[in-house]
Amino acid sequence: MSETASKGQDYESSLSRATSSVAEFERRKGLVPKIRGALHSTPALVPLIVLVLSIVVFGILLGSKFFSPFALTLILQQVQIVGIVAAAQSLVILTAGIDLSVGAIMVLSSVVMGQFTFRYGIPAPVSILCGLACGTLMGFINGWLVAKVKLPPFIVTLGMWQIVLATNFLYSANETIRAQEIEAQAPLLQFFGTVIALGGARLTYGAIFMLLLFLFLAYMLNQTAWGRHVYAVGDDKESAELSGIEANKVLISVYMASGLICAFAGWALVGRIGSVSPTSGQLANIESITAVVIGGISLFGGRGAVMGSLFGALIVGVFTLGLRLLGADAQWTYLLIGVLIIGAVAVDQWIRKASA
Amino acid sequence: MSETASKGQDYESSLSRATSSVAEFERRKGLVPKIRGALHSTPALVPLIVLVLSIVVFGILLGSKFFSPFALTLILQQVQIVGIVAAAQSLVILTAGIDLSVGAIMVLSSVVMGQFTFRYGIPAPVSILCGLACGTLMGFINGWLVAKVKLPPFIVTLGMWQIVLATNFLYSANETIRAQEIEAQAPLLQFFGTVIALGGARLTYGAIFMLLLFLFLAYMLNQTAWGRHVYAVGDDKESAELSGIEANKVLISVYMASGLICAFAGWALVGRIGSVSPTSGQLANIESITAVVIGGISLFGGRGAVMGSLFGALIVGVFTLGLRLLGADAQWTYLLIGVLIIGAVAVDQWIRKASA
Amino acid sequence: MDQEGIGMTIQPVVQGRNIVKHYGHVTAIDHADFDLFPGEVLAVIGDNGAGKSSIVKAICGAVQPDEGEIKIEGKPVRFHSPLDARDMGIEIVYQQLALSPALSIADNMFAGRELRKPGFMGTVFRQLDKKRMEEFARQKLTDLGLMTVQSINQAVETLSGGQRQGVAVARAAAFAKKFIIMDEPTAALGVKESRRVLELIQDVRAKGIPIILISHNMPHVFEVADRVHIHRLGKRHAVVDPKKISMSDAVAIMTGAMEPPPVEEQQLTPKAA
Amino acid sequence: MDQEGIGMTIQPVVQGRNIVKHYGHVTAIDHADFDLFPGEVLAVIGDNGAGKSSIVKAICGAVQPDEGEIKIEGKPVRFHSPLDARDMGIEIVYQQLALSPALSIADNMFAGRELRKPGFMGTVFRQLDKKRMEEFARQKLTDLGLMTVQSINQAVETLSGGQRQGVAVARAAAFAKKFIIMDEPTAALGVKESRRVLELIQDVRAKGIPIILISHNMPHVFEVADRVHIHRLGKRHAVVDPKKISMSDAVAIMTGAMEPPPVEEQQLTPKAA
Amino acid sequence: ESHGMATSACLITKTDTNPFFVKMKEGATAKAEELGIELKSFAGKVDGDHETQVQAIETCIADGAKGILLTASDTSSIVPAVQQARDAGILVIALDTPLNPIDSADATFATDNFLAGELIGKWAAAKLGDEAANAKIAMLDLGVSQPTVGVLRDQGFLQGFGIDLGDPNKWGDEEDERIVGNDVTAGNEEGGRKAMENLLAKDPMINVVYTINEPAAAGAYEALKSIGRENDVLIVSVDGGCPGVQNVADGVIGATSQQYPLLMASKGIEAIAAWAKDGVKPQPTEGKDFFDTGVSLVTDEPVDGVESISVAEGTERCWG
Ligand SMILES: Nc1ncnc2c1ncn2[C@@H]1O[C@H](COP(=O)(O)OP(=O)(O)OP(=O)(O)O)[C@@H](O)[C@H]1O
Ligand SMILES: Nc1ncnc2c1ncn2[C@@H]1O[C@H](COP(=O)(O)OP(=O)(O)OP(=O)(O)O)[C@@H](O)[C@H]1O
Ligand SMILES: [Mg+2]
Ligand SMILES: [Mg+2]
Repeated sequence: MSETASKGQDYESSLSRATSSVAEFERRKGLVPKIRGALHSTPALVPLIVLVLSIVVFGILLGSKFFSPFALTLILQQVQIVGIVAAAQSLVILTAGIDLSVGAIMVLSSVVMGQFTFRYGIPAPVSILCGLACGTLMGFINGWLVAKVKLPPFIVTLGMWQIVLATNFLYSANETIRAQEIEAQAPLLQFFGTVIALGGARLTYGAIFMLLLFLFLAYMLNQTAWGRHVYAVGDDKESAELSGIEANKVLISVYMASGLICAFAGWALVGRIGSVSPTSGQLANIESITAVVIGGISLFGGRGAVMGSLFGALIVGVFTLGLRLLGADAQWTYLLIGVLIIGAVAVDQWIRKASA
Repeated sequence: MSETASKGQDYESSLSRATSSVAEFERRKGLVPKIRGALHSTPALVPLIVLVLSIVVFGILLGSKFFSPFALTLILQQVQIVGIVAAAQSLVILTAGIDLSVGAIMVLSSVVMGQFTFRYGIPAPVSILCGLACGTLMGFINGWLVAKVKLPPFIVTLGMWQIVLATNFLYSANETIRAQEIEAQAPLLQFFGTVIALGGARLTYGAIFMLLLFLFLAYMLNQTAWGRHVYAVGDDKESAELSGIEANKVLISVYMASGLICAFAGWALVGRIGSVSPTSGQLANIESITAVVIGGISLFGGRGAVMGSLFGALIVGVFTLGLRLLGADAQWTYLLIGVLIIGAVAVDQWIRKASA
Repeated sequence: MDQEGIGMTIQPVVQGRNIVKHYGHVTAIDHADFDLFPGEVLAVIGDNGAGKSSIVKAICGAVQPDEGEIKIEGKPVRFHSPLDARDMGIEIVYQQLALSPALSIADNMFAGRELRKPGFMGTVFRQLDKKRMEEFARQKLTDLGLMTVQSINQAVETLSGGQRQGVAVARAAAFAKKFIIMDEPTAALGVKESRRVLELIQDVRAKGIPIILISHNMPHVFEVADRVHIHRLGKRHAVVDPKKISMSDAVAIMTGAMEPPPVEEQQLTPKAA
Repeated sequence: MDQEGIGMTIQPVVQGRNIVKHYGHVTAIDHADFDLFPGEVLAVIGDNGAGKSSIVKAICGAVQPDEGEIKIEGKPVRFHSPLDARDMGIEIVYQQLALSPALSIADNMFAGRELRKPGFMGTVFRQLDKKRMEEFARQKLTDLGLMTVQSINQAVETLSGGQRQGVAVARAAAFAKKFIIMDEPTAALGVKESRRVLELIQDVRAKGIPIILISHNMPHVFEVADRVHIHRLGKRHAVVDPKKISMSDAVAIMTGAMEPPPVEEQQLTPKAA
Repeated sequence: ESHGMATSACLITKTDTNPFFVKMKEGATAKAEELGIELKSFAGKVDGDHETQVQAIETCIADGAKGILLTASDTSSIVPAVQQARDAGILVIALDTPLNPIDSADATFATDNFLAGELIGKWAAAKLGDEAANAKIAMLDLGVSQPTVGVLRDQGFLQGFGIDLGDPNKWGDEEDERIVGNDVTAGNEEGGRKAMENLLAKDPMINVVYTINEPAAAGAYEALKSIGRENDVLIVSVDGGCPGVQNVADGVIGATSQQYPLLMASKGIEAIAAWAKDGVKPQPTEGKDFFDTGVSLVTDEPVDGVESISVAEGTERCWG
């Protein structure tokens, strides 16, 4: 029976004559379908549109006060820390996880960089490497607990948050290392604070680093196998494993990358605030998650584009600066930012729906 | 062909003789399979075991200082606010949502109760009703945005958190209403603070309310159609809708219930701290989520038992008090609680695995 | 394709005209028509991806068509969700089953129409009658020959593929009033269980409830169908009478190996009563 | 059931003995045996819930059995995850397909063994060769007759039921080295597409790679199988030769309507070569 | 927009939920209105939210403000941002909390928090008399991150009480037997109650309670009340807000150190107005490196050797 089988049931006799052309339908033409297509294939486009819209609106309301190279690059600077952390957060959220320890890891890494240099007199470059290693290690612990012990990421990173933050306070003895000292003795720590002035625009290396980081991650996620695995694991871990992806390795690598990026954020933080301050970054987790979600990445994993998080962070930055310049006072600003966060995502949802 | 069909393919001829007994296998007997069965059918049992274990361990370490009616009921009192809020949070998380606005709703409701009584001279019972209505309304807005506008719960409640908190500060002008005034003029506001002393045990109405609330919710979730729908919506909203559940109504009802419970938490808060203070409850969201997750409810919705959240809250309470009594200082306690949160959930996971 | 000229008085239960649905670049339904008449079993056959599931989803409101109109018993309808359809007594077995994985068999079977305890506990405390629901569920599954289900409290995600499908079929059959749509109801079923589903379809028809049956199993289709709707490339390609056409011709039309018969020879309405 | 006496020199590719798996109160595998020999197509048939999927999952490491031993080519193995099995060249088409819904067809097909661009971009920047992967995926689907897939970049969740199954089958067939397990590969497929899968199975066998085929479709089973393993109530109930037994007897044994033949008449090993 | 016309000023506080800063803002707003200055106020989201303060300073620069009133969350880390503002020609005045180093700001209008703590410490010691040697003290602090104000008040109290400080830059390292323990309160009633309960469970015979502020004191009082010990324990606190002073009157708090945020803020606005008009900077108080807006002990049970004002007087000067 194995040779030249009697082609099954008799009703299948006509199958050999079945057409073998691929189904073709006329493509709908015109601008609208084109835009829809673009929105579909580039998920980060939607937050980008919201971002541009909000810049335009504030530009109209505030004129040159807002719509100046100075103010616009200021937003980049103000957003850089949250932005870098949001990049780390995006990776974790894409795997259907969440990282509440980002802020703590960032601060501890910067404290390590500072204290190693000043308390133990280790050369700054070595201290910086130690700080980066420290962040990566914290990330590894997170990843190991999530992947191997199979604990929920929320709990793991919540616990790590407390542990790392307390370690940070205990280790640093709550002492700030002052900017003047750093400038004098280890200016490398402030590297990311270096300013490039172009006319009114003032870019810092930190802001540039953030932009490059996002481009790099976008490349990694879209163009390499690792990136596809990150999406697959976040989409459905079990299916990913069944279909041959080493889900645990991917998870651990993602949390390590997150830790490393947070450590870079810690370095950038020294550049931004000048000093090494153990009390910074307390809101980094909630702010980074906000940026990621506004950027259109699903908290359930597997869906969204990392560039969206950059736009998400910038949207919040634009709102904050814009509202402040409009003269809203602090509580009103918080209230309005609350409204606008919901509004931004509602617009995002609406654009998606209209383009479906 | 519609009448007395010619019983299909010829190979099916024997089907009428097929056995029609239901498959039976010998049940495995003995204690271990029994325990396993119980753990399987009662998901809240695992955090309960962890809770009992931790009480026993601290009892051994600390003796009668901890293992006294006084200390044990003190934990109940300390946990009551987080516990009530965790009940609300559980409902939302069971629907695969998250409610970051719980703390803000709680505080605003208590402020409404207080200010309506003292600023406008409205009788306390009416003010309390207004406070409860206010919480329910906030919940309704959350639910409406999640269900109808289809925004992610994280974003909706993050926005509401900021909005409600800012409203709270703007409305209350950050003014505390002092315990002594409330005691004199509207003691009903402090109702939940009433203490029942039984020997060394000191129970408050608030703690009793918390216990009753959990029992009530457990009944609702397991024994009514609404409860099954909550699980179905959280499990897979699309399937639930396709199979005929009014998912949006369920979602809105859940967020409203959450708002109402938070308002009750606000009332209980007045009982606990005596005064009406607009700055309370800032950590209620993270603490309630922690309790829920330690209690074994999945952040992805649809899995877990509400009683677990009660045990989750108590586990954190036991650790906190136990560690303080062991003499750990504030920073170390903070660190150790991080370790123990991870540890508790790891034990939980291990028991589940061993019983699989 | 007008049918007014032929059947005259028979009003279709479902009438769809010119239905279109695009997903981005993908065309799932391409100006398709659809008719279901009272008391009949209408089989829908077609290649994978022809658009069979899409068109029945459009009919029951699970998908919103871009164009076209749908009438139920002569009245134009626009369902916004499958709930609207269910309220009219329309039940559907989805190809992807639409079960809640973590819930038990009984919970799934009764989703949205749970039974409450009689008396005080039911009316005031709204307590569910779990026992009655479990018995009912067990009975329905046994009727389908699914005797290997060991515990009726098993979560659906722990059932075998065929057992799951049985739960979905049993649910639809138990509750339908107007008509039932079954999207490949026997795909995962065993020989014995498939046979029971075919019997069930005939029972339902005997009660006067029409059925839309999507299936790739030609012998099954030709056994139970009154008319066969052949779907091809998003369109209704032809409607044939299974008693007049051979299986092999039907397959040939379906796969594009043969031209469909001219409209006048098609079976666009049931034979005049 | 010793088989050493009969076949003598033929070493089975897979040999499972006394495999047991409980889930809480549910017994999915109840001391089952299993044998697959080189170059054969072994069909596994049985009622819904008989434990067919469970036993093949136990073989490929997707499920950890409670008891029993499994040998691959004579060596006892204990796979901790399906990855271990895949590394040995074992491919499996799961009944629940195991695809990542949000990813594209090509991404799913190449999950875990992506192709990189040639040269610098591939080795240093590790860039994927998307074009090559898409072409390959498109080719494989067309080979299966799934010509209705309109865009190869569609997410798998937007595919029709049959198209999804096609992706899973194509993936397994393309990459297997040692043997392939197919759990109801044609359940959702159309007439034409099913036929292509049967042809594919024969092609694979012709290359000397053995196949385990689980199916409820008796004509298909009897067409391609060399031996038929009948599973019943969690056990291997009998193994028969499809050339010697009638379909109707096989169905009768499978459903419990008939006693299995005595062991010496069964086909526990392939005919001596 | 009207900018360029009116002088504009910024007020940046640690948070704007703490009544202390709310009052500070009220004082600034009232004065600004009076002098025709346009005032924008900013605040961190939580105590210690340093980033938001940096952003606020940048925003003020972008906005073209003439002066900034600042209560810094992180007194040394904020310095580079302050320098940037001063470079842009903005007058920066530190309110309540001096920067580190103090001359990083153009001027400082502050209370001496250490002194505020010292006053209540001395008062408590004097009140107990000889019993002070056997006191059992609960220390209810602000947060685990040990913000400077909290540390200064805590250490001031201990100094006043006569306890060896260890490292004066942090709390919790003291070895004196009399300290039952430190716990954190987040400066509100809820935290105050819980921290008090924890310490009471550790040692139910506590008889002196230091609290970081009056809300925490009110919470601690509730905890004591629930076990019936509210009358045998001495609670001391810092701030001097109206509810706090009222609590002193009601016997909830024994004594509190009163500060004057309204005064700081209105002085600050005046200074900015002067700077905008004539370019003059304010001068510090004689003999100090900052302008001291003063602190007074409020109690109705004065003790020898500690200067205090009555509750009536405190009520007159209270701020919220
Ligand atoms: N949500 C969606 N997004 C994009 N394309 C879709 C979506 N749903 C369906 N399609 C496409 O529409 C076409 C028709 O799909 P449909 O599921 O209706 O096919 P079908 O005839 O039921 O096939 P099968 O027999 O395999 O179930 C397919 O090409 C499919 O890829
Ligand atoms: N994770 C699980 N938990 C509990 N029971 C399970 C689980 N997986 C499978 N079962 C049970 O084990 C039995 C065998 O299931 P299995 O999927 O192997 O059947 P099958 O023979 O493949 O059936 P089908 O032909 O319907 O696919 C069924 O009764 C099923 O309910
Ligand atoms: Mg289909
Ligand atoms: Mg199966």
